[in-house]
Amino acid sequence: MGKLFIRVIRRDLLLAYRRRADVLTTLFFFVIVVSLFPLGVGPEMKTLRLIAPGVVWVAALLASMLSLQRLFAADYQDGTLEQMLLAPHPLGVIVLGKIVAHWMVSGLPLALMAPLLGLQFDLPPEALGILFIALLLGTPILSLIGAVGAALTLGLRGGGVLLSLLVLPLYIPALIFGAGAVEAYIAGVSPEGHLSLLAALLIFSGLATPWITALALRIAME
Amino acid sequence: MNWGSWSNFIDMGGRGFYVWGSYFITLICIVFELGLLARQKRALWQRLTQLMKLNKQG
Amino acid sequence: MALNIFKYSSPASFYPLAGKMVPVFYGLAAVFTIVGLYISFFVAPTDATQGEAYRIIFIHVPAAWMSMFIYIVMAIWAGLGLVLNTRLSSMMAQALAPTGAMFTFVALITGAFWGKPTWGTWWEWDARMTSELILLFLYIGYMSLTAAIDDVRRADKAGAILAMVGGINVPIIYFSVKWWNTLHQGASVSLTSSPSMAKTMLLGMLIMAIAAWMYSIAVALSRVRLLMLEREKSSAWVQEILEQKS
Amino acid sequence: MAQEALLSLSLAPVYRPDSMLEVVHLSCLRGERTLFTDLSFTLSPGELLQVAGANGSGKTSLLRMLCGLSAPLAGEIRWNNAAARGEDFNRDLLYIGHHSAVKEELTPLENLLIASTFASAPLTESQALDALNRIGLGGREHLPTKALSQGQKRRVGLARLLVSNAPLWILDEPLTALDVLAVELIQARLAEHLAQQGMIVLTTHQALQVPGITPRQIALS
Repeated sequence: MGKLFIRVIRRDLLLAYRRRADVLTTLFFFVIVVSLFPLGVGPEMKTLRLIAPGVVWVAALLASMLSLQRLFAADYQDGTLEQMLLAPHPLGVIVLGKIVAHWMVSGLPLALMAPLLGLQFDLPPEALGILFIALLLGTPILSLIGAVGAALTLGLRGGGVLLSLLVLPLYIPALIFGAGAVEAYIAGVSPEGHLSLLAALLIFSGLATPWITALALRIAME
Repeated sequence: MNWGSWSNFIDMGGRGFYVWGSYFITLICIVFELGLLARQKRALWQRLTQLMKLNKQG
Repeated sequence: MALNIFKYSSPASFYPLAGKMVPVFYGLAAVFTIVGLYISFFVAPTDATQGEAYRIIFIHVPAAWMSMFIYIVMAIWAGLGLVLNTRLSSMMAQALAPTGAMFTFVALITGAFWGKPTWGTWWEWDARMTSELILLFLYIGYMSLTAAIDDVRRADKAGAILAMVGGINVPIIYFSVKWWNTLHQGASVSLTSSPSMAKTMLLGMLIMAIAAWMYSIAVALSRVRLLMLEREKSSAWVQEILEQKS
Repeated sequence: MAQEALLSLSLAPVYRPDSMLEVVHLSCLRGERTLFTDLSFTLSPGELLQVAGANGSGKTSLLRMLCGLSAPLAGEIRWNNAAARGEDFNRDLLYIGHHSAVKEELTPLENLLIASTFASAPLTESQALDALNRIGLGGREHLPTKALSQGQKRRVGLARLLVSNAPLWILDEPLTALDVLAVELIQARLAEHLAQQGMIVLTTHQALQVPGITPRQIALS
């Protein structure tokens, strides 16, 4: 079981490496969206510091929308998904492997990039660290919940727009706790509460969503 | 509750716009939903009877 | 009794039964609305703190209740359809969604109309209003998803998953928004927390809520009849009904 | 391509002598059309069933249903006297569909190795190289699959036939886009599988000539 899990991750990472342009596109999208905000809001550093966590988080949500569409699409088109459904293993494990690999090439780069972008907003160093930790805990939640939406909208026309419509409302708790952690720190409150809630959310969605996604995939393939 | 006069009733203690506005929009929403439902019903019946006639001919 | 349930869970026998029930529920809805409006405007006294603007609660609160009840009922029907594979329950879920969305919209609009004279703003980011807004998104998502899938069996099942995932999320969203809100400023006045709430006010609200229930049942039943006709258009019982009509 | 070479390295199916695929009163609905109703048949070890019928008659739907990918409207499918679903059934099944689950970005070797990890029996690299060699992809094992021709891509997917030890094969149009030599090779492999008491359900538009076997046919209208 564990072996299969590792093999799925390695396979998807290999595929992502062969298609690395896609990964970079998502990352650049994230960078551009974050960089646009100061131009729209104005260069007042006090305001920028205030909005920075929210801006970074909303940009991360939008970037995850871009990459989620690809989570199952290729496997669906070339018939690999059928083989996964017919594999003599629990589908949830395969799905979780795919989600983890997806996070490593979409969420993790955003988390690594975020402290750098935070400098544009004049965040203090500790706040940058908290932003990084919050994203590290929060972006897997985006991949996990997003996977359900990606499976539900698999192969539908206009699936990308529909996916955002379904998934973005479900991201709200992650957004609140994630951005809130940094805001709390800046406001002089301990961000521990936010981060623990984010971790709880991660555990909860990590346990539930792979199985829901597996069910949704079976329904989509009928 | 005794309002005294019609104009008092309409005025709602100075909040007439808000009170009547929300009741009016609710009414619009309900009328809209019922209208949509009636239209769907008409369209469906039309389609189904047409389909039946086609089936009988062919 | 068990036999009856079994019998009426097939569209062919449910269709005429629903047809008889629809006018009854419309009639009940009209009666309760008239009584409710009478109490709201001519029996309930002026609120000591909020003046006359509070009379908006007679639609706002029932609409907000309905928006949540209908979502729960919809998720339960959809879930039953997924687990038991019964056609009718999935159709009930889809018939309820537009009405639920309508009440959610009404709750938001009337909330804004109440907020302006009371808070001074049309919109407040308090937990209730925000959750209500997200509930509207969930309804729209559910309707868009079921509409986008051509295969009805897949549409039913995919919709059921979404409805249930959304249902789990609503309380999480509510509490996270509430928590977020208290950290920022904390909403001052709530629509129903007024200590001076008279018994007649509560009575008016309850009667209006019953009226909303009756209306929802009537509309959902007539919508589910359309869905049945549409989906079973080639079956013998629909053909029979069509013959009779023409 | 000698058939002896093919036989020498193939794996024997792990089968039970009383294995049986039973299809009982199966009905299928696609959209609003009824594709077939009340379809029944059984398949025993060593038998090949060819599903015939025009385009749109439900051949692919039937095969997907047999695999458990989609649920029948009515009726049931049984494998070894249990419902044909779940991990135990999947272990006994090899399905090659319309799309042969080949990734263009990966090399033929990577494709075959990954496909074998999804199935129950992971291959060693030398086993996989050998299978690719036998199916005529020798020398191309390390090229990206997108550089190959249509027929060669198809062979990458079909290489799984050479290394599978599943007793039940369900194959959707396995012979399309293949040249004469490859068709012969696949047919020889099918014959070998049947000789080892395997079972095959397939669809094909081409004339099927499996040495020593007269395929049973069912026709969907």
